[in-house]
Amino acid sequence: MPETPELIAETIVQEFSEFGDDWTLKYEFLMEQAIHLEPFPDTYRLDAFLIPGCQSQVWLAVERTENRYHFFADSDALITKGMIALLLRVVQDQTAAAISATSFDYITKIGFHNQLSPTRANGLRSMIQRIKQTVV
Amino acid sequence: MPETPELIAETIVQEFSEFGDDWTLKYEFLMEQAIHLEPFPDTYRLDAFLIPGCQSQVWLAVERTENRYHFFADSDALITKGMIALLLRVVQDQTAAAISATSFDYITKIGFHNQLSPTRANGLRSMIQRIKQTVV
Amino acid sequence: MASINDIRAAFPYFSQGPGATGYVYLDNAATTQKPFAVLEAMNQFYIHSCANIHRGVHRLSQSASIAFEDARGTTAQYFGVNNPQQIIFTSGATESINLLAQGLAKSHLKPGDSIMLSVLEHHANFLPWQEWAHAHQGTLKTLPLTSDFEIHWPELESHFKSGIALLSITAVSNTLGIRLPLEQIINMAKRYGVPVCIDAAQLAAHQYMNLDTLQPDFLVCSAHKLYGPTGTGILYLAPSWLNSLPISKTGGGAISKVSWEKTEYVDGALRYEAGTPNIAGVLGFAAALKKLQQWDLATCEKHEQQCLNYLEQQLIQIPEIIVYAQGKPKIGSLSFNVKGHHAFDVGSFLDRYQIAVRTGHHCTQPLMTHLNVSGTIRVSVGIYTSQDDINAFINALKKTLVHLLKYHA
Amino acid sequence: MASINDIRAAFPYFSQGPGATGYVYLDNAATTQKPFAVLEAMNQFYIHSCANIHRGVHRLSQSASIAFEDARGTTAQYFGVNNPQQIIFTSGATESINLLAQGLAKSHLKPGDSIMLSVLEHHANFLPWQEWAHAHQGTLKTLPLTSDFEIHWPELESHFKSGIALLSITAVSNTLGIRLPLEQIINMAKRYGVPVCIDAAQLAAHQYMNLDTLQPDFLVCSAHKLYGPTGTGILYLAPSWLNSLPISKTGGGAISKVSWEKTEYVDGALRYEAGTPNIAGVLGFAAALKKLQQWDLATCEKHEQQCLNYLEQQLIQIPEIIVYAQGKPKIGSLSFNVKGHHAFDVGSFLDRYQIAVRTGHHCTQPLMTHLNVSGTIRVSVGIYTSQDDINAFINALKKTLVHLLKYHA
Ligand SMILES: Cc1ncc(COP(=O)(O)O)c(C=O)c1O
Ligand SMILES: Cc1ncc(COP(=O)(O)O)c(C=O)c1O
Repeated sequence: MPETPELIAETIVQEFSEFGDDWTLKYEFLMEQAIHLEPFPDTYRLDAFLIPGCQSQVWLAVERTENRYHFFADSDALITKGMIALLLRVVQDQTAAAISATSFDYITKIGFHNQLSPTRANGLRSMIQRIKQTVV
Repeated sequence: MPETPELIAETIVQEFSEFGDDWTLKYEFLMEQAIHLEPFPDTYRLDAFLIPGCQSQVWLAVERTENRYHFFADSDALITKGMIALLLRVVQDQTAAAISATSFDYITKIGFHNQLSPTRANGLRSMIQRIKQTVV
Repeated sequence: MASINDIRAAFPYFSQGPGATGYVYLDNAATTQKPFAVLEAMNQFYIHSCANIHRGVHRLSQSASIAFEDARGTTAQYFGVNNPQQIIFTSGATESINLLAQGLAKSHLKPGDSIMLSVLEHHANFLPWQEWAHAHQGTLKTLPLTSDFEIHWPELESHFKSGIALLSITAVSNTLGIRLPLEQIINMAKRYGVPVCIDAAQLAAHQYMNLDTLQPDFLVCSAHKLYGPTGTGILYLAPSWLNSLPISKTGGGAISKVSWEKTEYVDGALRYEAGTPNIAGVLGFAAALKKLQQWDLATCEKHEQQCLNYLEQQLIQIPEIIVYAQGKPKIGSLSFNVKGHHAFDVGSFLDRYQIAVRTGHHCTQPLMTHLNVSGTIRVSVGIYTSQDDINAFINALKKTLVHLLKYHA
Repeated sequence: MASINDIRAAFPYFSQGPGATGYVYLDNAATTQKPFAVLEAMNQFYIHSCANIHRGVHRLSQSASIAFEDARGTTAQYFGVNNPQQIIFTSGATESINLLAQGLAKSHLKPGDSIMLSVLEHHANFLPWQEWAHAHQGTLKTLPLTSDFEIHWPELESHFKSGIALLSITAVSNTLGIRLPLEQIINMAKRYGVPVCIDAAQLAAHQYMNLDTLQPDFLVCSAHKLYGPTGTGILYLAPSWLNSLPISKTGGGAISKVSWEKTEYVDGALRYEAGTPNIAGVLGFAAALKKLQQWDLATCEKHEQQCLNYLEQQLIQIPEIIVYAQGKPKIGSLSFNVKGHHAFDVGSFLDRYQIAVRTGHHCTQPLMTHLNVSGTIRVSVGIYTSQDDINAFINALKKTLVHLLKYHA
């Protein structure tokens, strides 16, 4: 059983705080998150699993075991892939209730609030929306 | 035979200069011009003789005798009627050549340049245009 | 709550513009003056985050996009709309109605259908429907009004029964200032499944509206009549029309996928906002709406009402004056004429006496025909109009009459 | 003639905006920064003669109307058009094309007709025609271009012979920066009586155009890409179309007479400008055009060219870079990619390194399909772009590559 989303988010904030204001380190760390993302199953690489409204392509698929949700995701852009990896870390294998209640404020705390902008370039908002929708 | 348009225009400028900056006197004088306008023949009170683009209705008709043009005009607004009376004074019974060459700069000189604005409210521009068109 | 003086202090018109020399602006139904805050919002955008929106990865584009979507939120909130996506930014009320008419023409309206309008409509809410009717053998029906501009309810109901494809009406007449009973009209229309479009170009500047409560199908207005910039307006869509109204303007930004053969459009407001919007205009509009909320439009409304009542009281004491819709409650505007004299003459003299009013048909020629006049003189107030302004107007009018009454028309 | 420093001094971007802290704006094809003169023209209007135009008898309306028509004159002159009535003000290039497409759909275009576009088109000059084609069984043909983006003249001629109802093409690709040979295309089109619409949204900001000489049938552009305000654009009509293009937007101001049954429209530009136009926007646009003339756009063009050439020279020395349309002359924009990396990643890093570029499909998805890429990184210059800006960009790009090349995509 994973830690609660709150605890994981706190850990993430902790990890990023070590880089202070150095955005290059933050970006490098973000891209490493992407590298460590579980491989995306080829069976899900279909248009139906694409998230609309991102400049890069983002796939998101989910599998349910008992009352927990396991996500797979991928993107052709590294930064985007890193972002979605950060999102998945907190919701991975959680219950519907926990996922619905998850706050993504930590994105702002770690200094990526720009990525939450309503521009359709990055689509972080759409990703969060899709994650929440898949469990209702 | 009337005086040349230039001379008449000069007279008009002269007349208005007596009022100095007193716009109330100018407006009163303008409206008197309207009163002295030759009656508009009922036979011309037709849509075909209406000038488009004025907030008030303006009729303009012309009769040609030999090589001179005689204008009739009317309006339901006094100020407009005064303005067109001022226009007709200079072109009345002139030749086509004289009318075509007429400058209406005196309107500016007597302080009514506002009336020359491209707003469609007063249509002074349209009147001048129509006068010039009727003789070509 | 703010005093008239506080409000006037917020408008450069009174300190730096024509108002500084005593020129009185009573043409607010045509367009309003703009507060400093609106000019600042636009200048700030142009100086600090001038960028195109919604497609840029760089910070200027991102902050402009955030500001733009915040402005959508502000606008939605101002109009009592919970979902900002229902607010579509356009270039003005006229474009809003044209987009709507063209969208409805593609699916909802069928050849031969009837559209109902009132005799009060501004040409903006008349010509697009007339165009449609001409092209599709449609019929324009008239909202049944008594000679006193009250709704004839049984007649309206029988029209609804016999089938109306759309009712599109102004909330307030821009010429007479009278308000239609939208709430009751919409209620009855809903019972018969008739969609209703409200032209709020005038009302929105004078009265708070709550669209989630009022529940029209469509609503339009222009920012420039609401203390905002020119070139900006909104088209409000009820939830049931959002994403289902056919698109009538296409271009960049509204799409999710384009190929030579086929295009897919996005959902939400962006679907209808093809092309670069008037970004600065939208930000200026939101700044205006915030100001109106800060000053509390409901308080301003009462004050405007007093000005208009006082004006009407003064006018009816002058025997040569005909006030239209006399005695009826008015919002924003009042129209009158001087017996036997042309509105243009009256307006020209008033301008010389330092008063701006509008004269003419006010883009409501069907109403002029109905009233059997060629035009009127319209006085229209704004949130900064003072009783002194009305007194100045009445004085100027009296002086004007001295000139004009020497002449019979 | 003005130096780059003179020009930069005229833009608040460099003294008060992001440029003051060294942020380099290379997204000019999306929108340009605005000179002080543009903001001043708008503020002056709002403060000193804020009024609606063309229908008012009072002095504010008159001076606003004069200013508006003067702006039409300035714009006409800028585009080498003798008759200002041929310039119709719209809310932007997108609205211009939509108005045109809807107008042509009413009379000129017949079901089954063919419209020819290039593969370079921005969605704004693609979707309105695609919409029309879908609704009217029309065909979209492709301007025949070689793999090197040169016109295949014999093929074009045979298309013209077989009947094309309209050719609508961009003057300059907003993605690749390459320019189509408009003069020769229009000449050939005229021989076969094919009307031509030019999308000058990009070209107009970089090169003087003389439309009385070029003689397209239609031309569109947006003010905001020409150092002017958002929410403003033009639709140019050739003399033969003025008054004969059917009206596709109706409302106040465009009419001469309205009755419940029938409406007559005025002649000239106002015919197509229903509703309150973006008055401040138009005045700001004219201020921008005056500045461009003062600085002499022809001189600026040469300078921009040098910047772009220098940029391309630098880029092709970096092995991981693919420059599109490499070696071809470019106007305003250049697109590239980093092999194996997503444009979004490159753009995100560049932004962190203080450089604004655009990444993505640039609203040219058909071209992306043609190039077989999902997007590009586009660098686009303006009259204030300096060689230092290009150097800063190249430095930032090199640093970006250090990050990215650690990872294979
Ligand atoms: C009632 C009404 N509807 C529509 C309009 C059109 O607004 P705009 O000219 O801003 O598009 C106006 C403005 O004159 C109006 O008063
Ligand atoms: C070539 C081209 N055409 C049309 C447009 C559309 O311009 P706007 O978004 O200002 O309407 C653009 C701008 O992105 C463009 O680059």
